[in-house]
Amino acid sequence: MADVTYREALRLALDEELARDPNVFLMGEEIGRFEGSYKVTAGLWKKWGPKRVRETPISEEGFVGAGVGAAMLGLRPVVEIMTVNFILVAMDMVVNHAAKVSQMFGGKVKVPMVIRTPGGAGAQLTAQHSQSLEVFFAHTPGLKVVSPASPADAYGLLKSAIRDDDPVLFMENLVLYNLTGPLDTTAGDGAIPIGVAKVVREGGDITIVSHSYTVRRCLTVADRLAQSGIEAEVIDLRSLRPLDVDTVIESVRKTSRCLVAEEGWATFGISAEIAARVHRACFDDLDAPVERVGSAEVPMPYAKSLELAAMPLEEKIEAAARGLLAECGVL
Amino acid sequence: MADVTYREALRLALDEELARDPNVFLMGEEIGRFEGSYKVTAGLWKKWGPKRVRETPISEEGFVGAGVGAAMLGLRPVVEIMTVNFILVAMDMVVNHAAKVSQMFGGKVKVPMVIRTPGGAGAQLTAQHSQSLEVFFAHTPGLKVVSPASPADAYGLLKSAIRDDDPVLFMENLVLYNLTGPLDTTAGDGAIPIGVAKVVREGGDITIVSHSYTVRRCLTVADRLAQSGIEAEVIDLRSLRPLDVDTVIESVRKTSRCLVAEEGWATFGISAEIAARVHRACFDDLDAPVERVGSAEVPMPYAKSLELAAMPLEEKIEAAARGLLAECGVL
Amino acid sequence: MVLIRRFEERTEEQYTRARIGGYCHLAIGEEAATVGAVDPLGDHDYLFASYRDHGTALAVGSDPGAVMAELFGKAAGVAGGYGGSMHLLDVERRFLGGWGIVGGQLPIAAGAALALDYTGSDGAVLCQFGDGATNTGAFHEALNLAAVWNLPIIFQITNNLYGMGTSVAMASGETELWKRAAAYEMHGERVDGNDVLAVHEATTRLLTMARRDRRPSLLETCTYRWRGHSVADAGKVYRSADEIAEWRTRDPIARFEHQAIEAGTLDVGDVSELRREVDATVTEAIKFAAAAATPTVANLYDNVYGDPGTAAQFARMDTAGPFGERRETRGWRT
Amino acid sequence: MVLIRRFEERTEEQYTRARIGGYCHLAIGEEAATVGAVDPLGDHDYLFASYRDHGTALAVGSDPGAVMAELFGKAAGVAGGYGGSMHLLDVERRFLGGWGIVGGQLPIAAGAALALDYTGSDGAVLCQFGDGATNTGAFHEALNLAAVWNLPIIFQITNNLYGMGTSVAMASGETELWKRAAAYEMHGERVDGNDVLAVHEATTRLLTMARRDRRPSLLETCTYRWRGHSVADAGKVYRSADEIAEWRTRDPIARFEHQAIEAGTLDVGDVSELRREVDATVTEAIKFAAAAATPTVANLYDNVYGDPGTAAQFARMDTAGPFGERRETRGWRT
Ligand SMILES: Cc1ncc(C[n+]2csc(CCOP(=O)(O)OP(=O)(O)O)c2C)c(N)n1
Ligand SMILES: Cc1ncc(C[n+]2csc(CCOP(=O)(O)OP(=O)(O)O)c2C)c(N)n1
Ligand SMILES: [Mg+2]
Ligand SMILES: [Mg+2]
Repeated sequence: MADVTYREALRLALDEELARDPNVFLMGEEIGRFEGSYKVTAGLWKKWGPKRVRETPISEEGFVGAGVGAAMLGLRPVVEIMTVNFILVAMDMVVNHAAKVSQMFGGKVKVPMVIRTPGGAGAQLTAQHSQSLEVFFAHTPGLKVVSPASPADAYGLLKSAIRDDDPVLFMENLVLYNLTGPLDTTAGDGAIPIGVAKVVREGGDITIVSHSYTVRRCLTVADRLAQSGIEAEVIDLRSLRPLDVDTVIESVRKTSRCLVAEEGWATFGISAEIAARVHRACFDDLDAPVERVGSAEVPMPYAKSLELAAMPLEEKIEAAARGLLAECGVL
Repeated sequence: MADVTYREALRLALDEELARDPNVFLMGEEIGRFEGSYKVTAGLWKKWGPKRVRETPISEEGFVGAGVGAAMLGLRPVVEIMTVNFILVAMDMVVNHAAKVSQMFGGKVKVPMVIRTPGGAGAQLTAQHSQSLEVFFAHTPGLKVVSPASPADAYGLLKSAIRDDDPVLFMENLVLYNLTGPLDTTAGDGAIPIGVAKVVREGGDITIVSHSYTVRRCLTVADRLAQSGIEAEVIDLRSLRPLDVDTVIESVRKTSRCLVAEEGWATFGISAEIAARVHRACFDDLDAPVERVGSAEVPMPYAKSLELAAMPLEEKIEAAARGLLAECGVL
Repeated sequence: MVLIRRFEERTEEQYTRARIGGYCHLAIGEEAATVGAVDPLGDHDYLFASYRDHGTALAVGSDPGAVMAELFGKAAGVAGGYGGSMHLLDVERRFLGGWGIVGGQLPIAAGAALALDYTGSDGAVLCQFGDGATNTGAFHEALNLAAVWNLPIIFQITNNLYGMGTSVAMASGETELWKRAAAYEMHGERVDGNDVLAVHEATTRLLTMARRDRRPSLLETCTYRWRGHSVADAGKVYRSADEIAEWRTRDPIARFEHQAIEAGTLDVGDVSELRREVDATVTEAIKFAAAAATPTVANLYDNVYGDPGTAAQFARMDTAGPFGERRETRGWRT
Repeated sequence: MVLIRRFEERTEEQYTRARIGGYCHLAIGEEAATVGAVDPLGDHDYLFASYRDHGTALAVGSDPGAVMAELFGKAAGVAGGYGGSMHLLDVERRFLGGWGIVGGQLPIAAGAALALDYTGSDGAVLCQFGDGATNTGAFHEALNLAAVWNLPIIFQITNNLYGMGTSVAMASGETELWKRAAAYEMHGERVDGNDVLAVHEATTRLLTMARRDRRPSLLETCTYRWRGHSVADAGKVYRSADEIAEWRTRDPIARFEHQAIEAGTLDVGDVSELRREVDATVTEAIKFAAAAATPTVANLYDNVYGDPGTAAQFARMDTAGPFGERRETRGWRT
């Protein structure tokens, strides 16, 4: 059970799926001789050659569409969009096409495609390069959306996504790539089912829900809360569509308090749906309203001071948790 | 105080703004000699000529971008996207560009642009032509989003949107165009401020919140509830970003019950944010959790029977309201 | 071609009788461009079209009854009543659909060609679209990808002079659309789209180029739509009565009949026999469609996803029911 | 050009010292293509660029101190520290920005040209972008719009042979990118982008064509970037050391010095004097940037909207504070 980086976990899953199924191939900008803009695909072009690891021009709409077409003929394209910001030029292919094919054609044809793409902020990449747009896809029937936060989940969910017969948005985060975690490749093939959240820390005082890199931040916050005698239960959603509401509800029924944190903008964001559902399902259980934390609702500014102020860092999440606990007379 | 259609109200506002400000011009597919795909711009090309009413090729990304550029130089383009479904090919221009310019360039330049576009279903237009994608824009800082439900609001909000110095998404609905309502053009110029919701029916038993065409459905539902002795307060949000939460909260504090209806998909939809905020602000006031109604979470099917079953028609909204009232022991 | 013409005429009539809903784009006048290009396709070739796809479906050999049933929104339709007029398909005949977003099918068709190349198939792809579609970014990206990847595909522009009410001259910097192939160092050519034999010849040749030489191409077939853009458009504001009349004299069907009778491959008797048969087929199709069952509401959530494991994946979202719809029983209050 | 070169070298150094963050794309080697095209712009002309925009800003005459301050993320920067390296601009000099989405600035620049046309201005637009951008849908749509609307604009491709690690040959069906103009019946031409005089001559001519004849054009300036794509890329995996060395021998600055000295418009003394001045200017700029104030966090929500009425519009959203942020006081419980 070695520790690997999130990046290595992804690469391993890609490599194994390329080996397992000849219909799997990768497609994207700079994923070949350049080894991937964030080096996720490093070595794979050399190993598998240009047919299995296809480098593309800067034509996201074109090659996401090509992914849909190839998938309709039974291949399993894994398309990399360099960062999620650029998926906006391919939005029509994702929302109007990939998501619609199966049903619009009466179930006669499928789109077994994965779109891998990292979002997130923190490296001063500014307004056009720092977004977290998961909610656009989580809102769209016909798509599935996953967002693993650990190397093991990245590995296992990527495998499931590739084997799934539907279009799966596989949302990564730039800051996750270098993070390490255990990966057990000895037990089974490690595939992790889509649609199941994970309790990554148990506790009885407050439920903290999040996904992707923000889970890590929440774990830090939980450690800090523990120093004040508060045990937080931290839930990693892992999938956003389908959304594992059950796991969240079960936890909130126990803790009576809920905080949802996300890196995107909270208004009309991921946390809105979670909050709405938790309130509904745990109406009689909640001690106080669900608390939400997201990025400041501004395009991401460049200056480091402003970027830090805009991001939902540990301090902000912790403050929100403490505020909520205080509200409930617990802290 | 004549009755006009929603379509006429829009046309009148466009005509008057074209007359008022030489920097205002219209741009879009088929808005000229074809008179608009839905005839909103009928007559304007003949009256104002091709410079003020500019017909475009099928290049949404191109001409939405051109709108941004023209606006940066001080013009006030009013861009028509034939239906909201096609805005997905221009998503990058809306979300990565229009929304970012002002802040990304340190406030040195503005984008006074309007994008008018109808959404909605009901005419068997199927998966790629029946969507309601307001939430994508309502989620995005840097954009403003309005969605009038009556001719007078269409008229007044379009004027405000055109005069606003920021990019405004002006969301219409195909079914609204033929609906009539009073329009008073004698008192002032009729501009209606962005960011203010409207109580379109007063009542003390339940608050029903919605926007665009769904408001009409909710009014019908309110009439039906009245026959059972229930007085519903119906709120037309009118703006989605900014969102007038205050008006909603004030009402729910009074009624203690809240139902949110929308034509889009509810999950991660408009109603999620409303529900989350109402629960938070009215935590001690609510008798039961906020109820939500949206379209079935499927791409819109063609067959009339399926389309009707998918849509959030009066029957569904009424059933949800009655269920909620029953839950509270009121019905 | 005769079948398409008749089918479309009766479709128009059925639409007026409100048995067909939604948008409905007829291909009357464009039969030769469709049939001439579809006919040469072989057993491994794939086909894509726009929303103006009734003719394409019939040309590829789909059952007229199942096509009409789709227009009627019936479960026996080619897409089970989910797709309607714009989204016909026939997977068995490798017709992968009518598509509704202008330009949208081009990258997808390129992807199909990529799959053929990937699997070592000797098939090719024919992708049909309109003149208006050549101004979309998707056109540019798809053609460029096909060029750099040497994909076996023919991009066929059915140039009917208008995209809705916008003429080619108003919409395209270069009005000889075939010339746009040069931007990708791709072969391009233009043929008379009302001459079914010319279209047939060109397509056959370009298919070989695609399959054998791995060279994509752009084929412009020049034709005209006799009707409006869709049945909702009279088609008369933006073009003159003279223009329409002039094009009607170039009727592709009359022309082919003339050619065939001249060549002795058909006689006048055959022609009227054919028309009778076609009439009967279309009447039969309408009868079939009218009698067929409507999809039941219980199937509303079908086919949104194709993976058999989907229901299990969504099981834990069920406080709000599968796919976010409310459960009948309100389980949240317990 | 000398200023750009020196500025970029020092920028690289400051980046390594972590005084600059984010992406940072240097224009070393491409100075002639930038300066030769920007220099002919007049008082009514507008300019757009990609994220590789430091050279463009300096070429248009922006204050090096304010540019460096932007890279340092300071309030005195040209975009107040909000934009950073990729989003420089100078409204007074009609430089409307560096843009970060490949191809994104093209339709926007076309819109600026439309505005010039609309207002009867005699100005034109110069829009710079890379070879990689020519494969985006935005390129196609922008050029076509410019063509059908006869807009006064020059689309300048700074062809440096690569988009990140992807060569033009891998990415573009037609590798002579200027030829893509033909798809819009637009004038296209290619010049040696390392010859500042040739670029200057061509741009001057095309500006006249734009302003007087209302004809847009596509100008390909062929050059090379000496550094990697950004400071994070060594730039050596996808191209050979020989290739880089070869292009270094074609240094645009050395070439111009040579030309000018030959022509007698400069002497060697002038050149070293200029270098000294430039060194001082850049050092001064760095000093200014280093000393300048950081934007205060209180300004985080500034400039998201430009309309003066915005705060009032958002007032009723305030249970969660302006723009959705939480208020310090939790007003919701009363
Ligand atoms: C991206 C997009 N924009 C606009 C539309 C609306 N629309 C449908 S058909 C059409 C005209 C298309 O013209 P053309 O490509 O020439 O095909 P034709 O209808 O003539 O067969 C338009 C603008 C659309 N479906 N998709
Ligand atoms: C739509 C989009 N896709 C991908 C990227 C990532 N990206 C940034 S620069 C670049 C290469 C651009 O190459 P080119 O246009 O030749 O400009 P150069 O960097 O050579 O100046 C890529 C792929 C992006 N910014 N936008
Ligand atoms: Mg056409
Ligand atoms: Mg380049």
